[in-house]
Amino acid sequence: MEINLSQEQGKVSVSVFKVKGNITSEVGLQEKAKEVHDAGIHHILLDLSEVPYMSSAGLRALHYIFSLLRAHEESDQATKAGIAAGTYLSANLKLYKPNKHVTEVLKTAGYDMFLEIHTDYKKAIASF
Amino acid sequence: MEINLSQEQGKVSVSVFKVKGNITSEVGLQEKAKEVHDAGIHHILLDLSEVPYMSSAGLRALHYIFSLLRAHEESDQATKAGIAAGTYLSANLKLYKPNKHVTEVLKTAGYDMFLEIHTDYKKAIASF
Amino acid sequence: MSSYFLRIEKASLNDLDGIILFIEESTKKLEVSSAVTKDVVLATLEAVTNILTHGYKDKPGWVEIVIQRNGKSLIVCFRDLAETFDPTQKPTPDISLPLDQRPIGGLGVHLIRNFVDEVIHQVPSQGGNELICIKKDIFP
Amino acid sequence: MSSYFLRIEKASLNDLDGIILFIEESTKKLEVSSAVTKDVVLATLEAVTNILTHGYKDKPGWVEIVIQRNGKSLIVCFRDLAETFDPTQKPTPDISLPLDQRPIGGLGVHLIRNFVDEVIHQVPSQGGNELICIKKDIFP
Ligand SMILES: Nc1ncnc2c1ncn2[C@@H]1O[C@H](COP(=O)(O)OP(=O)(O)O)[C@@H](O)[C@H]1O
Ligand SMILES: Nc1ncnc2c1ncn2[C@@H]1O[C@H](COP(=O)(O)OP(=O)(O)O)[C@@H](O)[C@H]1O
Repeated sequence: MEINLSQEQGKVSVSVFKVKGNITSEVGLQEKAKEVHDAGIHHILLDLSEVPYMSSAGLRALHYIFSLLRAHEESDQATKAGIAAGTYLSANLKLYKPNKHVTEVLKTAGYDMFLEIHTDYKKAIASF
Repeated sequence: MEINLSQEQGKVSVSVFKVKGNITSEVGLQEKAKEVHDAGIHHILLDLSEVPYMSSAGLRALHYIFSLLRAHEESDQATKAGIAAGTYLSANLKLYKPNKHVTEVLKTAGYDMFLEIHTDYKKAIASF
Repeated sequence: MSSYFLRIEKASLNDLDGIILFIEESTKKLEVSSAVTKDVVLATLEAVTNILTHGYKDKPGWVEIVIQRNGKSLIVCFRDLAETFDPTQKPTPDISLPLDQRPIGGLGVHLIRNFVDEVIHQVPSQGGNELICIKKDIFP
Repeated sequence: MSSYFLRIEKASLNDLDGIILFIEESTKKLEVSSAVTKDVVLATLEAVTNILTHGYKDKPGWVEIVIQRNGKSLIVCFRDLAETFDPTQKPTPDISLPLDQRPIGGLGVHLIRNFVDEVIHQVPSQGGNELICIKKDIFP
Protein backbone atom coordinates (compact mmCIF):
# COMPACT_ATOMS: atom_id res chain seq x y z
CA MET A 1 0.00 0.00 0.00
CA GLU A 2 1.24 3.45 -0.97
CA ILE A 3 -0.16 6.75 0.32
CA ASN A 4 0.36 10.00 -1.60
CA LEU A 5 -0.60 13.26 0.08
CA SER A 6 -1.73 16.47 -1.60
CA GLN A 7 -3.52 19.57 -0.40
CA GLU A 8 -6.64 21.22 -1.83
CA GLN A 9 -8.17 24.54 -0.90
CA GLY A 10 -11.95 24.69 -0.58
CA LYS A 11 -13.75 26.62 2.15
CA VAL A 12 -11.06 25.04 4.33
CA SER A 13 -7.70 23.32 3.71
CA VAL A 14 -8.26 19.69 2.83
CA SER A 15 -5.54 17.06 2.88
CA VAL A 16 -6.14 14.40 0.22
CA PHE A 17 -4.75 10.92 0.92
CA LYS A 18 -4.53 8.93 -2.28
CA VAL A 19 -4.09 5.27 -1.42
CA LYS A 20 -2.77 2.75 -3.98
CA GLY A 21 -3.06 -0.98 -3.30
CA ASN A 22 -4.87 -3.11 -0.75
CA ILE A 23 -5.42 -1.68 2.72
CA THR A 24 -4.40 -4.52 5.01
CA SER A 25 -2.73 -2.59 7.82
CA GLU A 26 -3.83 0.48 9.74
CA VAL A 27 -0.37 1.76 10.62
CA GLY A 28 0.55 3.85 7.55
CA LEU A 29 -2.77 5.67 7.36
CA GLN A 30 -2.86 6.43 11.06
CA GLU A 31 0.70 7.80 11.09
CA LYS A 32 0.07 10.06 8.09
CA ALA A 33 -3.19 11.32 9.60
CA LYS A 34 -1.45 12.12 12.87
CA GLU A 35 1.26 14.11 11.07
CA VAL A 36 -1.26 16.13 9.07
CA HIS A 37 -3.39 16.68 12.17
CA ASP A 38 -0.42 17.88 14.21
CA ALA A 39 0.45 20.28 11.38
CA GLY A 40 -2.96 21.89 11.90
CA ILE A 41 -5.04 20.35 9.10
CA HIS A 42 -8.30 18.87 10.33
CA HIS A 43 -10.04 17.87 7.10
CA ILE A 44 -9.08 14.72 5.23
CA LEU A 45 -10.45 13.26 2.01
CA LEU A 46 -9.43 9.63 1.61
CA ASP A 47 -9.15 8.78 -2.08
CA LEU A 48 -9.88 5.04 -2.29
CA SER A 49 -10.27 4.90 -6.07
CA GLU A 50 -7.18 2.70 -6.46
CA VAL A 51 -7.81 0.33 -3.56
CA PRO A 52 -8.86 -3.16 -4.73
CA TYR A 53 -9.50 -4.58 -1.23
CA MET A 54 -9.69 -3.23 2.30
CA SER A 55 -9.69 -5.39 5.44
CA SER A 56 -10.92 -4.52 8.92
CA ALA A 57 -7.46 -2.96 9.44
CA GLY A 58 -8.74 -0.19 7.16
CA LEU A 59 -11.86 0.13 9.32
CA ARG A 60 -9.64 0.50 12.36
CA ALA A 61 -7.70 3.28 10.59
CA LEU A 62 -10.94 5.03 9.63
CA HIS A 63 -12.21 4.80 13.19
CA TYR A 64 -8.93 6.19 14.52
CA ILE A 65 -8.85 9.13 12.07
CA PHE A 66 -12.56 9.79 12.66
CA SER A 67 -11.88 10.13 16.41
CA LEU A 68 -8.70 12.17 15.89
CA LEU A 69 -10.51 14.80 13.81
CA ARG A 70 -13.74 14.61 15.80
CA ALA A 71 -12.39 16.97 18.51
CA HIS A 72 -12.21 19.74 15.91
CA GLU A 73 -15.83 19.53 14.76
CA GLU A 74 -17.80 22.71 15.16
CA SER A 75 -20.42 21.45 17.57
CA ASP A 76 -23.40 23.44 16.38
CA GLN A 77 -27.00 22.56 17.09
CA ALA A 78 -27.36 20.55 13.89
CA THR A 79 -24.36 18.35 14.71
CA LYS A 80 -25.59 17.67 18.23
CA ALA A 81 -29.06 16.82 16.97
CA GLY A 82 -27.52 14.53 14.34
CA ILE A 83 -25.45 12.67 16.92
CA ALA A 84 -28.50 12.19 19.12
CA ALA A 85 -30.57 10.95 16.19
CA GLY A 86 -27.78 8.70 14.96
CA THR A 87 -27.73 10.51 11.62
CA TYR A 88 -24.41 12.25 12.17
CA LEU A 89 -21.90 12.21 9.31
CA SER A 90 -18.32 13.30 9.93
CA ALA A 91 -17.60 16.81 8.62
CA ASN A 92 -13.83 16.23 8.82
CA LEU A 93 -13.23 12.80 7.26
CA LYS A 94 -14.79 11.87 3.94
CA LEU A 95 -14.26 9.11 1.40
CA TYR A 96 -13.78 9.33 -2.35
CA LYS A 97 -14.67 6.54 -4.77
CA PRO A 98 -14.35 3.29 -2.84
CA ASN A 99 -14.98 0.38 -5.25
CA LYS A 100 -17.84 -2.03 -4.59
CA HIS A 101 -15.72 -4.46 -2.56
CA VAL A 102 -14.57 -1.70 -0.21
CA THR A 103 -18.09 -0.25 -0.03
CA GLU A 104 -19.40 -3.65 1.02
CA VAL A 105 -16.89 -3.80 3.88
CA LEU A 106 -17.90 -0.29 4.98
CA LYS A 107 -21.58 -1.26 4.91
CA THR A 108 -21.11 -4.57 6.67
CA ALA A 109 -19.37 -2.71 9.48
CA GLY A 110 -22.04 0.01 9.55
CA TYR A 111 -19.43 2.72 8.74
CA ASP A 112 -21.36 4.08 5.76
CA MET A 113 -23.73 5.71 8.27
CA PHE A 114 -20.99 7.98 9.61
CA LEU A 115 -18.78 8.71 6.60
CA GLU A 116 -19.82 10.56 3.44
CA ILE A 117 -18.95 8.74 0.24
CA HIS A 118 -18.25 11.00 -2.76
CA THR A 119 -17.86 10.15 -6.42
CA ASP A 120 -17.27 13.70 -7.75
CA TYR A 121 -13.87 15.02 -6.75
CA LYS A 122 -14.66 18.76 -7.00
CA LYS A 123 -17.90 18.40 -5.08
CA ALA A 124 -16.06 16.32 -2.45
CA ILE A 125 -13.55 19.13 -1.80
CA ALA A 126 -16.28 21.80 -1.87
CA SER A 127 -18.36 19.84 0.65
CA PHE A 128 -15.92 20.40 3.53
CA MET B 1 -20.62 -59.79 18.17
CA GLU B 2 -21.71 -63.28 19.16
CA ILE B 3 -23.60 -65.71 16.94
CA ASN B 4 -25.64 -68.57 18.42
CA LEU B 5 -26.98 -71.22 16.07
CA SER B 6 -30.10 -73.33 16.53
CA GLN B 7 -32.23 -75.41 14.20
CA GLU B 8 -36.01 -75.26 13.70
CA GLN B 9 -38.18 -77.61 11.69
CA GLY B 10 -40.89 -76.08 9.54
CA LYS B 11 -41.75 -77.28 6.06
CA VAL B 12 -37.97 -77.38 5.70
CA SER B 13 -35.02 -77.31 8.12
CA VAL B 14 -34.24 -73.73 9.08
CA SER B 15 -30.99 -72.66 10.73
CA VAL B 16 -31.56 -69.73 13.07
CA PHE B 17 -28.60 -67.37 13.61
CA LYS B 18 -29.11 -65.33 16.75
CA VAL B 19 -26.72 -62.38 16.71
CA LYS B 20 -25.87 -60.46 19.89
CA GLY B 21 -24.08 -57.12 19.67
CA ASN B 22 -23.20 -54.73 16.88
CA ILE B 23 -22.55 -56.17 13.44
CA THR B 24 -19.39 -54.40 12.33
CA SER B 25 -17.63 -57.19 10.48
CA GLU B 26 -18.88 -59.64 7.86
CA VAL B 27 -16.44 -62.44 8.62
CA GLY B 28 -18.23 -64.34 11.44
CA LEU B 29 -21.61 -64.41 9.73
CA GLN B 30 -20.18 -65.50 6.40
CA GLU B 31 -18.15 -68.32 7.92
CA LYS B 32 -21.11 -69.67 9.90
CA ALA B 33 -23.37 -69.48 6.84
CA LYS B 34 -20.82 -71.37 4.76
CA GLU B 35 -20.59 -74.15 7.38
CA VAL B 36 -24.35 -74.52 7.59
CA HIS B 37 -24.68 -74.43 3.80
CA ASP B 38 -21.99 -77.08 3.35
CA ALA B 39 -23.82 -79.23 5.90
CA GLY B 40 -26.83 -79.17 3.55
CA ILE B 41 -29.06 -76.55 5.15
CA HIS B 42 -30.20 -73.92 2.68
CA HIS B 43 -32.64 -71.86 4.76
CA ILE B 44 -31.42 -69.28 7.26
CA LEU B 45 -33.36 -66.98 9.57
CA LEU B 46 -31.17 -64.18 10.90
CA ASP B 47 -32.40 -63.12 14.33
CA LEU B 48 -31.37 -59.45 14.66
CA SER B 49 -33.45 -58.70 17.74
CA GLU B 50 -30.37 -58.12 19.87
CA VAL B 51 -28.32 -56.10 17.39
CA PRO B 52 -28.10 -52.40 18.35
CA TYR B 53 -26.22 -51.27 15.22
CA MET B 54 -25.23 -52.80 11.90
CA SER B 55 -22.72 -51.27 9.49
CA SER B 56 -22.32 -51.91 5.77
CA ALA B 57 -20.18 -54.91 6.80
CA GLY B 58 -23.51 -56.48 7.77
CA LEU B 59 -24.91 -55.63 4.34
CA ARG B 60 -21.92 -57.35 2.76
CA ALA B 61 -22.60 -60.45 4.86
CA LEU B 62 -26.29 -60.42 3.86
CA HIS B 63 -25.37 -60.07 0.20
CA TYR B 64 -22.90 -62.95 0.47
CA ILE B 65 -25.37 -65.27 2.23
CA PHE B 66 -28.14 -64.26 -0.19
CA SER B 67 -25.93 -65.32 -3.13
CA LEU B 68 -24.73 -68.49 -1.40
CA LEU B 69 -28.30 -69.73 -0.84
CA ARG B 70 -29.64 -68.35 -4.11
CA ALA B 71 -28.38 -71.36 -6.07
CA HIS B 72 -30.79 -73.56 -4.15
CA GLU B 73 -33.94 -71.60 -4.90
CA GLU B 74 -36.62 -73.58 -6.66
CA SER B 75 -36.81 -71.57 -9.86
CA ASP B 76 -40.47 -71.86 -10.61
CA GLN B 77 -42.40 -69.54 -12.85
CA ALA B 78 -43.34 -67.21 -10.03
CA THR B 79 -39.73 -66.73 -8.95
CA LYS B 80 -38.59 -66.02 -12.48
CA ALA B 81 -41.39 -63.52 -13.00
CA GLY B 82 -40.52 -61.90 -9.67
CA ILE B 83 -36.89 -61.50 -10.61
CA ALA B 84 -37.83 -59.95 -13.94
CA ALA B 85 -40.27 -57.57 -12.28
CA GLY B 86 -37.79 -56.70 -9.53
CA THR B 87 -40.26 -57.92 -6.88
CA TYR B 88 -38.30 -61.00 -5.93
CA LEU B 89 -37.83 -61.76 -2.21
CA SER B 90 -35.35 -64.41 -1.13
CA ALA B 91 -37.02 -67.68 -0.09
CA ASN B 92 -33.86 -68.89 1.64
CA LEU B 93 -32.64 -65.95 3.74
CA LYS B 94 -35.04 -64.02 5.97
CA LEU B 95 -34.63 -61.52 8.79
CA TYR B 96 -36.21 -61.48 12.22
CA LYS B 97 -36.83 -58.32 14.25
CA PRO B 98 -34.17 -55.82 13.19
CA ASN B 99 -34.51 -52.66 15.33
CA LYS B 100 -35.25 -49.33 13.68
CA HIS B 101 -31.57 -48.40 13.29
CA VAL B 102 -30.79 -51.64 11.47
CA THR B 103 -33.97 -51.33 9.41
CA GLU B 104 -32.91 -47.88 8.31
CA VAL B 105 -29.57 -49.22 7.09
CA LEU B 106 -31.37 -52.00 5.18
CA LYS B 107 -33.70 -49.48 3.57
CA THR B 108 -30.98 -46.96 2.73
CA ALA B 109 -29.15 -49.74 0.91
CA GLY B 110 -32.32 -50.92 -0.82
CA TYR B 111 -32.01 -54.41 0.77
CA ASP B 112 -35.52 -54.37 2.23
CA MET B 113 -36.79 -55.06 -1.31
CA PHE B 114 -35.10 -58.46 -1.42
CA LEU B 115 -35.28 -59.73 2.13
CA GLU B 116 -38.44 -60.52 4.12
CA ILE B 117 -38.55 -58.92 7.55
CA HIS B 118 -40.51 -60.89 10.19
CA THR B 119 -41.66 -59.84 13.64
CA ASP B 120 -43.48 -63.10 14.60
CA TYR B 121 -41.02 -65.93 15.22
CA LYS B 122 -43.41 -68.84 14.54
CA LYS B 123 -44.72 -67.28 11.37
CA ALA B 124 -41.15 -66.60 10.28
CA ILE B 125 -40.20 -70.30 10.58
CA ALA B 126 -43.45 -71.39 8.94
CA SER B 127 -42.89 -69.03 6.00
CA PHE B 128 -39.91 -71.01 4.66
CA MET C 1 -18.02 -24.82 23.19
CA SER C 2 -17.02 -28.35 24.14
CA SER C 3 -15.22 -30.72 21.79
CA TYR C 4 -14.87 -34.42 22.50
CA PHE C 5 -11.76 -36.24 21.29
CA LEU C 6 -11.01 -39.91 20.87
CA ARG C 7 -7.57 -40.96 19.66
CA ILE C 8 -6.62 -44.59 19.09
CA GLU C 9 -2.98 -45.23 18.21
CA LYS C 10 -3.50 -48.72 16.81
CA ALA C 11 -7.12 -48.97 15.84
CA SER C 12 -8.74 -52.12 14.44
CA LEU C 13 -12.32 -53.22 13.78
CA ASN C 14 -12.44 -54.47 17.41
CA ASP C 15 -12.46 -50.84 18.52
CA LEU C 16 -15.77 -50.09 16.83
CA ASP C 17 -17.86 -51.01 19.88
CA GLY C 18 -15.81 -48.58 21.99
CA ILE C 19 -16.12 -45.92 19.31
CA ILE C 20 -19.92 -46.30 19.36
CA LEU C 21 -19.85 -45.75 23.13
CA PHE C 22 -17.71 -42.64 22.68
CA ILE C 23 -20.18 -41.19 20.16
CA GLU C 24 -23.16 -42.03 22.38
CA GLU C 25 -21.57 -40.40 25.41
CA SER C 26 -20.41 -37.25 23.66
CA THR C 27 -23.72 -36.69 21.89
CA LYS C 28 -25.47 -37.18 25.23
CA LYS C 29 -23.30 -34.46 26.79
CA LEU C 30 -24.06 -32.22 23.81
CA GLU C 31 -27.78 -32.88 24.42
CA VAL C 32 -28.39 -34.20 20.95
CA SER C 33 -31.60 -36.11 20.14
CA SER C 34 -31.43 -39.89 19.88
CA ALA C 35 -32.30 -39.72 16.18
CA VAL C 36 -29.24 -37.59 15.51
CA THR C 37 -27.07 -39.84 17.69
CA LYS C 38 -28.19 -42.81 15.62
CA ASP C 39 -27.29 -41.01 12.35
CA VAL C 40 -23.89 -40.06 13.73
CA VAL C 41 -23.16 -43.58 14.98
CA LEU C 42 -24.06 -45.06 11.60
CA ALA C 43 -21.94 -42.52 9.69
CA THR C 44 -19.07 -43.16 12.12
CA LEU C 45 -19.19 -46.92 11.61
CA GLU C 46 -18.82 -46.45 7.88
CA ALA C 47 -16.14 -43.77 8.03
CA VAL C 48 -13.97 -45.70 10.48
CA THR C 49 -14.51 -49.05 8.74
CA ASN C 50 -13.31 -47.51 5.48
CA ILE C 51 -10.25 -46.02 7.16
CA LEU C 52 -9.35 -49.38 8.73
CA THR C 53 -10.12 -51.70 5.84
CA HIS C 54 -9.23 -49.54 2.81
CA GLY C 55 -6.95 -46.83 4.25
CA TYR C 56 -4.86 -49.08 6.52
CA LYS C 57 -5.63 -52.31 4.59
CA ASP C 58 -6.71 -54.11 7.79
CA LYS C 59 -3.47 -53.33 9.66
CA PRO C 60 -3.75 -51.34 12.93
CA GLY C 61 -3.53 -47.57 12.36
CA TRP C 62 -3.85 -44.16 14.01
CA VAL C 63 -7.40 -42.76 14.09
CA GLU C 64 -8.74 -39.63 15.73
CA ILE C 65 -12.38 -38.64 16.09
CA VAL C 66 -13.51 -35.18 17.14
CA ILE C 67 -17.12 -34.34 17.86
CA GLN C 68 -18.26 -30.82 18.62
CA ARG C 69 -21.10 -28.37 18.40
CA ASN C 70 -20.65 -25.50 15.95
CA GLY C 71 -23.48 -22.99 16.20
CA LYS C 72 -26.58 -24.88 15.12
CA SER C 73 -24.57 -27.71 13.59
CA LEU C 74 -22.95 -30.83 14.96
CA ILE C 75 -19.54 -31.60 13.45
CA VAL C 76 -17.88 -35.00 13.51
CA CYS C 77 -14.41 -35.26 12.15
CA PHE C 78 -12.40 -38.40 11.34
CA ARG C 79 -8.65 -38.20 10.92
CA ASP C 80 -6.16 -40.80 9.79
CA LEU C 81 -2.60 -41.03 8.48
CA ALA C 82 -3.34 -43.46 5.67
CA GLU C 83 -2.96 -42.71 1.98
CA THR C 84 -4.98 -39.73 0.82
CA PHE C 85 -8.34 -40.75 -0.64
CA ASP C 86 -11.37 -38.53 -1.27
CA PRO C 87 -14.54 -40.61 -0.78
CA THR C 88 -16.84 -37.67 -1.58
CA GLN C 89 -16.08 -38.20 -5.26
CA LYS C 90 -17.56 -41.73 -5.32
CA PRO C 91 -20.65 -41.93 -7.54
CA THR C 92 -23.90 -43.00 -5.87
CA PRO C 93 -24.58 -46.75 -6.29
CA ASP C 94 -27.82 -47.83 -7.96
CA ILE C 95 -29.77 -49.23 -5.03
CA SER C 96 -32.81 -50.10 -7.15
CA LEU C 97 -30.98 -52.96 -8.90
CA PRO C 98 -31.71 -56.55 -7.78
CA LEU C 99 -29.01 -57.86 -5.46
CA ASP C 100 -27.67 -60.40 -7.94
CA GLN C 101 -27.00 -57.63 -10.42
CA ARG C 102 -25.04 -55.58 -7.88
CA PRO C 103 -21.44 -55.86 -6.74
CA ILE C 104 -20.99 -56.80 -3.08
CA GLY C 105 -20.26 -53.71 -0.97
CA GLY C 106 -19.80 -50.17 -2.26
CA LEU C 107 -22.46 -48.87 0.16
CA GLY C 108 -20.43 -47.30 2.98
CA VAL C 109 -19.98 -43.88 1.40
CA HIS C 110 -23.61 -43.89 0.29
CA LEU C 111 -24.70 -44.53 3.88
CA ILE C 112 -22.52 -41.69 5.21
CA ARG C 113 -24.03 -39.24 2.71
CA ASN C 114 -27.47 -40.41 3.69
CA PHE C 115 -26.98 -40.01 7.44
CA VAL C 116 -25.37 -36.55 7.52
CA ASP C 117 -26.05 -33.31 5.63
CA GLU C 118 -22.62 -32.45 4.33
CA VAL C 119 -19.40 -34.42 3.94
CA ILE C 120 -16.09 -32.65 3.37
CA HIS C 121 -12.75 -34.31 2.66
CA GLN C 122 -9.52 -32.50 3.47
CA VAL C 123 -5.83 -33.29 3.57
CA PRO C 124 -4.25 -32.13 6.84
CA SER C 125 -0.76 -30.60 6.82
CA GLN C 126 0.80 -33.80 8.10
CA GLY C 127 -0.86 -35.82 5.29
CA GLY C 128 -3.49 -38.53 5.62
CA ASN C 129 -7.16 -37.66 5.60
CA GLU C 130 -9.72 -35.63 7.45
CA LEU C 131 -13.37 -36.38 6.77
CA ILE C 132 -15.75 -33.80 8.20
CA CYS C 133 -19.40 -34.74 8.58
CA ILE C 134 -21.97 -32.05 9.36
CA LYS C 135 -25.48 -32.47 10.78
CA LYS C 136 -27.17 -29.10 10.19
CA ASP C 137 -29.70 -27.11 12.18
CA ILE C 138 -30.02 -29.60 15.01
CA PHE C 139 -29.43 -27.10 17.81
CA PRO C 140 -31.81 -24.23 18.64
CA MET D 1 -11.50 -32.62 -7.28
CA SER D 2 -8.68 -30.10 -7.19
CA SER D 3 -7.43 -28.53 -3.97
CA TYR D 4 -5.13 -25.52 -3.94
CA PHE D 5 -2.57 -25.16 -1.16
CA LEU D 6 -0.56 -22.19 0.03
CA ARG D 7 1.86 -22.68 2.89
CA ILE D 8 3.96 -19.82 4.30
CA GLU D 9 6.52 -20.77 6.94
CA LYS D 10 7.04 -17.28 8.32
CA ALA D 11 3.98 -15.30 7.38
CA SER D 12 3.52 -11.61 8.18
CA LEU D 13 1.02 -8.94 7.10
CA ASN D 14 3.28 -8.27 4.07
CA ASP D 15 2.16 -11.62 2.67
CA LEU D 16 -1.48 -10.56 2.40
CA ASP D 17 -1.10 -9.21 -1.15
CA GLY D 18 0.35 -12.56 -2.23
CA ILE D 19 -2.41 -14.39 -0.41
CA ILE D 20 -5.04 -12.36 -2.28
CA LEU D 21 -3.39 -13.37 -5.56
CA PHE D 22 -3.42 -17.03 -4.50
CA ILE D 23 -7.16 -16.86 -3.72
CA GLU D 24 -7.92 -15.06 -6.98
CA GLU D 25 -5.98 -17.61 -9.02
CA SER D 26 -7.41 -20.69 -7.33
CA THR D 27 -10.99 -19.44 -7.50
CA LYS D 28 -10.44 -18.67 -11.19
CA LYS D 29 -9.29 -22.26 -11.79
CA LEU D 30 -12.34 -23.50 -9.89
CA GLU D 31 -14.51 -21.31 -12.16
CA VAL D 32 -16.06 -19.43 -9.28
CA SER D 33 -17.97 -16.18 -9.94
CA SER D 34 -16.25 -12.89 -9.17
CA ALA D 35 -18.80 -12.15 -6.42
CA VAL D 36 -17.81 -15.33 -4.61
CA THR D 37 -14.11 -14.63 -5.15
CA LYS D 38 -14.62 -11.22 -3.54
CA ASP D 39 -16.34 -12.78 -0.51
CA VAL D 40 -13.58 -15.34 -0.14
CA VAL D 41 -10.82 -12.72 -0.44
CA LEU D 42 -12.47 -10.58 2.22
CA ALA D 43 -12.97 -13.51 4.60
CA THR D 44 -9.36 -14.56 3.99
CA LEU D 45 -8.00 -11.12 4.82
CA GLU D 46 -9.77 -11.21 8.18
CA ALA D 47 -8.92 -14.80 9.03
CA VAL D 48 -5.22 -14.40 8.23
CA THR D 49 -4.95 -10.96 9.87
CA ASN D 50 -6.36 -12.43 13.08
CA ILE D 51 -3.93 -15.35 12.96
CA LEU D 52 -0.97 -13.01 12.46
CA THR D 53 -1.91 -10.22 14.87
CA HIS D 54 -3.72 -12.14 17.64
CA GLY D 55 -2.54 -15.74 17.20
CA TYR D 56 1.14 -14.99 16.55
CA LYS D 57 1.09 -11.53 18.23
CA ASP D 58 2.68 -9.89 15.16
CA LYS D 59 5.64 -12.29 15.07
CA PRO D 60 6.14 -14.35 11.87
CA GLY D 61 4.31 -17.70 11.99
CA TRP D 62 3.33 -20.76 9.99
CA VAL D 63 0.11 -20.42 8.00
CA GLU D 64 -1.52 -22.79 5.55
CA ILE D 65 -4.50 -22.08 3.32
CA VAL D 66 -6.39 -24.76 1.41
CA ILE D 67 -9.11 -23.96 -1.08
CA GLN D 68 -11.20 -26.64 -2.74
CA ARG D 69 -14.52 -27.50 -4.24
CA ASN D 70 -16.69 -29.92 -2.26
CA GLY D 71 -19.80 -30.88 -4.18
CA LYS D 72 -21.80 -27.68 -4.55
CA SER D 73 -19.77 -25.89 -1.87
CA LEU D 74 -16.48 -24.05 -1.87
CA ILE D 75 -14.32 -24.71 1.19
CA VAL D 76 -11.51 -22.48 2.38
CA CYS D 77 -9.47 -23.65 5.30
CA PHE D 78 -6.96 -21.66 7.36
CA ARG D 79 -4.45 -23.47 9.55
CA ASP D 80 -1.97 -22.15 12.07
CA LEU D 81 0.15 -23.38 14.98
CA ALA D 82 -0.68 -20.52 17.35
CA GLU D 83 -2.55 -20.89 20.63
CA THR D 84 -5.98 -22.45 20.26
CA PHE D 85 -8.73 -19.85 19.98
CA ASP D 86 -12.30 -20.34 18.75
CA PRO D 87 -13.48 -17.15 17.03
CA THR D 88 -16.91 -18.62 16.22
CA GLN D 89 -17.90 -18.00 19.85
CA LYS D 90 -17.41 -14.19 19.60
CA PRO D 91 -20.71 -12.33 20.00
CA THR D 92 -21.82 -10.13 17.10
CA PRO D 93 -20.82 -6.46 17.58
CA ASP D 94 -23.58 -3.82 17.55
CA ILE D 95 -22.96 -2.08 14.24
CA SER D 96 -25.87 0.32 14.67
CA LEU D 97 -24.07 2.27 17.43
CA PRO D 98 -22.43 5.62 16.53
CA LEU D 99 -18.68 5.26 16.01
CA ASP D 100 -17.76 7.23 19.13
CA GLN D 101 -19.72 4.80 21.26
CA ARG D 102 -17.95 1.77 19.78
CA PRO D 103 -14.59 0.24 20.61
CA ILE D 104 -12.03 0.40 17.78
CA GLY D 105 -11.85 -2.95 15.96
CA GLY D 106 -13.76 -6.09 16.86
CA LEU D 107 -15.14 -6.40 13.32
CA GLY D 108 -12.97 -9.08 11.71
CA VAL D 109 -14.97 -12.09 12.85
CA HIS D 110 -18.22 -10.30 12.05
CA LEU D 111 -16.98 -9.72 8.48
CA ILE D 112 -16.00 -13.39 8.07
CA ARG D 113 -19.46 -14.54 9.18
CA ASN D 114 -21.01 -12.07 6.78
CA PHE D 115 -18.99 -13.16 3.74
CA VAL D 116 -19.33 -16.95 4.06
CA ASP D 117 -22.22 -19.25 4.95
CA GLU D 118 -20.69 -21.40 7.65
CA VAL D 119 -17.59 -21.05 9.80
CA ILE D 120 -16.20 -24.04 11.71
CA HIS D 121 -13.33 -23.99 14.17
CA GLN D 122 -11.33 -27.14 14.85
CA VAL D 123 -8.20 -28.10 16.68
CA PRO D 124 -5.93 -30.28 14.49
CA SER D 125 -4.04 -33.21 16.05
CA GLN D 126 -0.80 -31.25 16.09
CA GLY D 127 -2.48 -28.36 17.94
CA GLY D 128 -3.07 -24.81 16.72
CA ASN D 129 -6.20 -23.92 14.81
CA GLU D 130 -8.12 -24.79 11.70
CA LEU D 131 -10.83 -22.41 10.58
CA ILE D 132 -13.07 -23.81 7.86
CA CYS D 133 -15.17 -21.37 5.85
CA ILE D 134 -17.93 -22.69 3.58
CA LYS D 135 -19.66 -20.93 0.69
CA LYS D 136 -22.72 -23.05 -0.03
CA ASP D 137 -24.54 -23.91 -3.25
CA ILE D 138 -22.27 -21.95 -5.54
CA PHE D 139 -21.60 -24.79 -7.97
CA PRO D 140 -24.24 -26.36 -10.21
N1 LIG E 1 -10.42 -44.48 3.42
C1 LIG E 1 -10.30 -45.04 2.20
N2 LIG E 1 -9.09 -45.25 1.67
C2 LIG E 1 -8.96 -45.81 0.46
N3 LIG E 1 -10.00 -46.21 -0.32
C3 LIG E 1 -11.25 -46.02 0.16
C4 LIG E 1 -11.47 -45.44 1.45
N4 LIG E 1 -12.80 -45.38 1.64
C5 LIG E 1 -13.38 -45.90 0.54
N5 LIG E 1 -12.45 -46.32 -0.36
C6 LIG E 1 -12.69 -46.89 -1.71
O1 LIG E 1 -14.02 -46.56 -2.10
C7 LIG E 1 -14.78 -47.76 -2.35
C8 LIG E 1 -16.22 -47.57 -1.90
O2 LIG E 1 -16.28 -47.48 -0.50
P1 LIG E 1 -17.63 -47.81 0.24
O3 LIG E 1 -18.73 -47.04 -0.42
O4 LIG E 1 -17.43 -47.56 1.68
O5 LIG E 1 -17.87 -49.35 -0.03
P2 LIG E 1 -17.07 -50.64 0.43
O6 LIG E 1 -16.17 -50.25 1.56
O7 LIG E 1 -18.15 -51.56 0.84
O8 LIG E 1 -16.32 -51.09 -0.78
C9 LIG E 1 -14.03 -48.84 -1.60
O9 LIG E 1 -14.24 -50.10 -2.16
C10 LIG E 1 -12.59 -48.40 -1.71
O10 LIG E 1 -12.04 -48.79 -2.94
N1 LIG F 1 -6.60 -16.16 15.91
C1 LIG F 1 -6.86 -15.54 17.10
N2 LIG F 1 -6.14 -15.84 18.20
C2 LIG F 1 -6.39 -15.24 19.38
N3 LIG F 1 -7.35 -14.31 19.57
C3 LIG F 1 -8.11 -13.96 18.52
C4 LIG F 1 -7.92 -14.55 17.23
N4 LIG F 1 -8.84 -14.02 16.40
C5 LIG F 1 -9.56 -13.14 17.12
N5 LIG F 1 -9.13 -13.11 18.40
C6 LIG F 1 -9.71 -12.29 19.51
O1 LIG F 1 -11.04 -11.93 19.16
C7 LIG F 1 -11.17 -10.52 19.13
C8 LIG F 1 -12.12 -10.09 18.03
O2 LIG F 1 -11.53 -10.34 16.77
P1 LIG F 1 -12.00 -9.54 15.51
O3 LIG F 1 -13.49 -9.61 15.42
O4 LIG F 1 -11.27 -10.03 14.32
O5 LIG F 1 -11.61 -8.02 15.80
P2 LIG F 1 -10.20 -7.33 15.95
O6 LIG F 1 -9.18 -8.23 15.37
O7 LIG F 1 -10.40 -6.08 15.18
O8 LIG F 1 -10.04 -7.08 17.43
C9 LIG F 1 -9.76 -9.97 19.00
O9 LIG F 1 -9.62 -8.71 19.55
C10 LIG F 1 -8.94 -11.02 19.74
O10 LIG F 1 -8.97 -10.77 21.13
